[in-house]
Amino acid sequence: MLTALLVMAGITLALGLALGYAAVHFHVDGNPLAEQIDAILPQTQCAQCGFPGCKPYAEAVASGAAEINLCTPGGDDGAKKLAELLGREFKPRGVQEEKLKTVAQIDEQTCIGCTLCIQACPVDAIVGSAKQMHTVVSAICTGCELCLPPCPVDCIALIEEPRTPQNWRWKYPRTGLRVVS
Amino acid sequence: MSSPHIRRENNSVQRVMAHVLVALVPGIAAYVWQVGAGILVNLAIATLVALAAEAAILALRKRPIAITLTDGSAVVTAWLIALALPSIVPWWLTTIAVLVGIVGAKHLYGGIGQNPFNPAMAAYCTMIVAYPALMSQWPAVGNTDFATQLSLILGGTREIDGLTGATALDAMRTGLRKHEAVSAILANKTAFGAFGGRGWEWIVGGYAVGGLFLLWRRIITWHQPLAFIAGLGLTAALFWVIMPDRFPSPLFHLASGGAMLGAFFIVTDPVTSASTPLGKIIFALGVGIIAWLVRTFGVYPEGVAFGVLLMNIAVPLIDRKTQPSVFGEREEKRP
Amino acid sequence: MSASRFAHLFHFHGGIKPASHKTESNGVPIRAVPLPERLVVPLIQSSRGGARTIVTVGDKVLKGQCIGEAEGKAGTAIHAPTSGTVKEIGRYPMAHPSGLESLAIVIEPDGEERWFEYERLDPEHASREDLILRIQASGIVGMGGATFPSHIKVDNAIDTLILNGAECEPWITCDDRLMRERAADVLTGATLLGRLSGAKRIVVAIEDNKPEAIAAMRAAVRAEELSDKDESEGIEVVPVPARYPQGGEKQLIKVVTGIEVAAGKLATDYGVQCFNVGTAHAVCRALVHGEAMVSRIVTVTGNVERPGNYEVLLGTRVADLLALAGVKPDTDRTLMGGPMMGFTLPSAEAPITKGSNCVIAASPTLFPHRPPEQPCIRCGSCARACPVELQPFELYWHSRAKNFDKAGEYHIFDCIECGCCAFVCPAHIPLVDYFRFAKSEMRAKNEERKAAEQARARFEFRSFRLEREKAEKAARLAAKAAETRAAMAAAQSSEPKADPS
Amino acid sequence: MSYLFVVLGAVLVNNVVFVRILGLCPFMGVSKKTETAVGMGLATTFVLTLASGTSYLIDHYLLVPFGIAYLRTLSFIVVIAAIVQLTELVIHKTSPVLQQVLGIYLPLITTNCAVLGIPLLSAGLDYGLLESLLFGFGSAVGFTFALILFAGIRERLEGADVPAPFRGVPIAMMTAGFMSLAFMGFAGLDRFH
Repeated sequence: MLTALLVMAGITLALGLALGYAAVHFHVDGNPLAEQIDAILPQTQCAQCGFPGCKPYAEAVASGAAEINLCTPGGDDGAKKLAELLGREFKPRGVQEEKLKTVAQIDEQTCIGCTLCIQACPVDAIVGSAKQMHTVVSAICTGCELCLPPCPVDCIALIEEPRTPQNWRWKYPRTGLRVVS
Repeated sequence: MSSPHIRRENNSVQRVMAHVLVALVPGIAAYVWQVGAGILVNLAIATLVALAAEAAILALRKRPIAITLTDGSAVVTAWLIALALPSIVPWWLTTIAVLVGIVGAKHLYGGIGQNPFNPAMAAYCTMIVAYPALMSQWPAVGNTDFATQLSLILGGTREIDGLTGATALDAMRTGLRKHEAVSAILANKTAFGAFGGRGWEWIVGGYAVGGLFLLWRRIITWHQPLAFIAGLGLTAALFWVIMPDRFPSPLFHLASGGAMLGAFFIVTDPVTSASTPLGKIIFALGVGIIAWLVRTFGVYPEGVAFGVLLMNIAVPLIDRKTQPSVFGEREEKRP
Repeated sequence: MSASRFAHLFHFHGGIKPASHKTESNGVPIRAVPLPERLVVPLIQSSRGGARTIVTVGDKVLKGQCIGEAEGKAGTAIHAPTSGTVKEIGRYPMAHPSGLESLAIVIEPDGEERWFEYERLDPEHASREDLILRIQASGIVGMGGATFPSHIKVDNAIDTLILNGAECEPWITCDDRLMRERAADVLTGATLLGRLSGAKRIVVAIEDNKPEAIAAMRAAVRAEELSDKDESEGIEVVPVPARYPQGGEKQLIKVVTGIEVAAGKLATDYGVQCFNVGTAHAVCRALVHGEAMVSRIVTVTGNVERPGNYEVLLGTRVADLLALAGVKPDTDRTLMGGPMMGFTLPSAEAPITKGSNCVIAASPTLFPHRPPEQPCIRCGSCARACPVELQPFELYWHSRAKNFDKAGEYHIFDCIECGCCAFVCPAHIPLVDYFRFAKSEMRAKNEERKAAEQARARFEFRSFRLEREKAEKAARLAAKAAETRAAMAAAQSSEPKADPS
Repeated sequence: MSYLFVVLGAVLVNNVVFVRILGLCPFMGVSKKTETAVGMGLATTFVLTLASGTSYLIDHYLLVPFGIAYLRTLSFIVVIAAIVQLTELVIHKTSPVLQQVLGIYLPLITTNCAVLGIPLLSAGLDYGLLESLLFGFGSAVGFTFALILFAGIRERLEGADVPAPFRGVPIAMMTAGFMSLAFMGFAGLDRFH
């Protein structure tokens, strides 16, 4: 009995010392996870998740401070990818229609040139200067809607991108069989 | 609706399956002639159970019943199961086997085209593991009349020593385990004919004829049958040449058990076999080699089914690793 | 003529042999179409860029007058198909499977058909640059259906020019008739294209099911030889076996030269280039006769009383064309292009454009509706038929499950959508539909990814800028504060000590 | 020759997953993608070989001489867990490449049942050091083999129209069952001499 105790104590002590030494000696910093999460996020910088942009949200998810299903533009698809990356359970975001891509458009008749929207835009997609009318560079606009609330005259509207043969998509074939996945 | 707006005429899954059924007829005819009409009863039971099970599942899953039921794939599976089992197994064994095949191996995976394992072989393996005794009682050729076979199928008592006979493979392996020489075994036993099992040679020949018909009609390609025969035959030949008294000849291997049924009807199943040309060859070669290994060293009497299931496991990997190069890729690879 | 250098043709994998149905429409000479009431000319008629309208409503225009200027280097010009008045510039349905509308110029003909006179170029002496510019200004694009701008294509140095007269799609016969009736013009166009791209030899490839066209082109080559032009030396007419998709660019190049053009590469990288016979004909009309592209030959066939080929002004409505050919009552849809790669026209109001080679009135008897799709049994027929040597059943499996990464691994973007796989599929799966779906989703995802990258970079830069501005501001404030403090300190120290005690 | 049979027997005939039914948690958990299956397989091979060797040494030089072989399970758990942790720390610091390949899997298998079971089995089989190592290595190769093949099937099943109640783990279990059935075909192959 005593031998057993001594042997086991010896083993555990030796291993404990080795582990303790290694933990101090081989310590590594840095968290590449946030970068991987950021790569999955859609980068609309819309802040609808409650964090001031995609990168901060990614960091919050990486540290475990945020749920993975808060990203609205990323939708269920994005949440699924995050779940896969993090090995967490996927939680659906609830019913939502797949939205067409929208861009902001400023009604140039109404705009008073207050520059409030310019300051709100997370991707600098609105150009103009004080007292001059502003305009949205639609190729850069992410449709995040952050410019809507600050506008004092409600001159900004989100419009759907027009369908052209270039961005028109073929439908999923409709057949008698059930859609999988 | 988009292009193409025209299709090859007279081309359907039904047609493919019908060809397979027709190709099985010579083998079945020889079976009836040599062994007895009991097989027909088993075929009928298997067919009915298969159709009923398939219809029930489709109804449960609210899928179109008519189009899937009439594609003939369930009937093909049912016939292959009936032909793989001894023709005097009781009706309930056939029923369970078909249910395992149709429900377990096929429909739980989503139905035709989506199952990774060959339903017929999955059913056969399950049965041989679950009911080894019943699965090794084969009707002695020329010794059982239809009435006896029918009573056995319907669950009659199996005090039937005189009625069942060892198959050629069984007789061979029993002899070999007693360290008898191959030539001595062949000379002594009544189970053997000219080169395979007595009487069974005709059935095996019937399967081969059906297989050639499928090849001619381009329902199957040469890759799998040839590779399977090569895998089984060459491995057998190698050992037979070295020690002809301890290992039976390749001809014996090819002409006995489920070799021919396997070569033309099982390893050629498009769904569960590899699909690239090279993949098909690797797949069938593997089945042939494993079949020989199991027959020679294993504890189960027949290895084709296990070979098929084992290679089924590897199919996704084989397919992935044997992708043929696409148009223009060859030029790229050239320095 | 010297012995053929093409005794040995090469072979491409797969392919199919559908019933050709050429005789319905290839027996009658090309017919003219009476002037329609109005012509709707879309501004975008090329695969690589559009045109900018340079007319306004009410303008009088002449036949062949430029009404849409080429936009950018890749754009191609648009011309008035006949003389008349510009009635409207508006959105009209286009000949596209989406049924979307696009900007088009509507012209009301005056019936005079007066040509606009361009300054003539002498193709023998004009400079190469001028000729290429004239091709662009004449609005010439590939007429086999792809509508790639010809002025870009011809501006490449090549060794072999293949004149594509294969016309492998069933039912279509416009190239067949064109070669039979206007072989000399086609040949002149081809030699011009050959000269512009520096080709040493020109191969006229025609499927062997068109013996009359082969004979006509051979006669034209002989005539050229008799006229003793040195260019005729490298021209040869080569019959190729009739097998769909023989006329696909990559397939034809393989068959004629043995070269496989790899994915992501261009034929010119291998010193080869394909031009459609219709394109060659248009080049001849433009450079030799000074006529911009205002019309094309269109096969009208299928379920009609008078199938055949028509010389159609661009902008003629498909409905007008069908009425002319006499549509039979049981027609239930209209196909544009051939039955293998064409699409169902969402509206017969759509106009004929430069790429419209064929209009087919389809009835359920001639073109039966597809039976319901059955599950794939992985039989591999599709892989055996695929001319690009893909594994369509794998592509289908992954496209159906929207597993796009896997579809990409199996080279879905190499698919040329020829339809061979769907043609042979025993389970009646609309494979090409699945591939088109997967491709357009993948393209959209790619665009999204690019946009996200851009947004990320801009957001990060903005954050950086804001930080910097904040820091600068703080620094400025600190500097200012320090300054004031220093000034105050200085003021204090410089102040004479009033009360030294 | 007998060494070869040890390895072959462990890989095919007594496959750790299909025949011994050990290590099912990683087998189910890390088999959704072939790439991760390969990584997991490599990590397991590494750990299992290491574990077999160390436990042999502990068993042979400590437990048996002191007559406390009944503490095998306990001491093996402790030793294996510690050694895996140690390796992980060292790899993390020294080799980014190995960390990329094995790093995330190592903690997962610290004491999975296969890693513990195989050394226990081999201690019961009276193997020598080399045989123990080979047995551990062979079992791990068998595990890797099973995992990769299984991942291949699961990847394909992603596109299958599996009935809703069977989607995911249930059908994976079914598949593992059929694979196990197939491996029964190898029964007896290691007994032939």
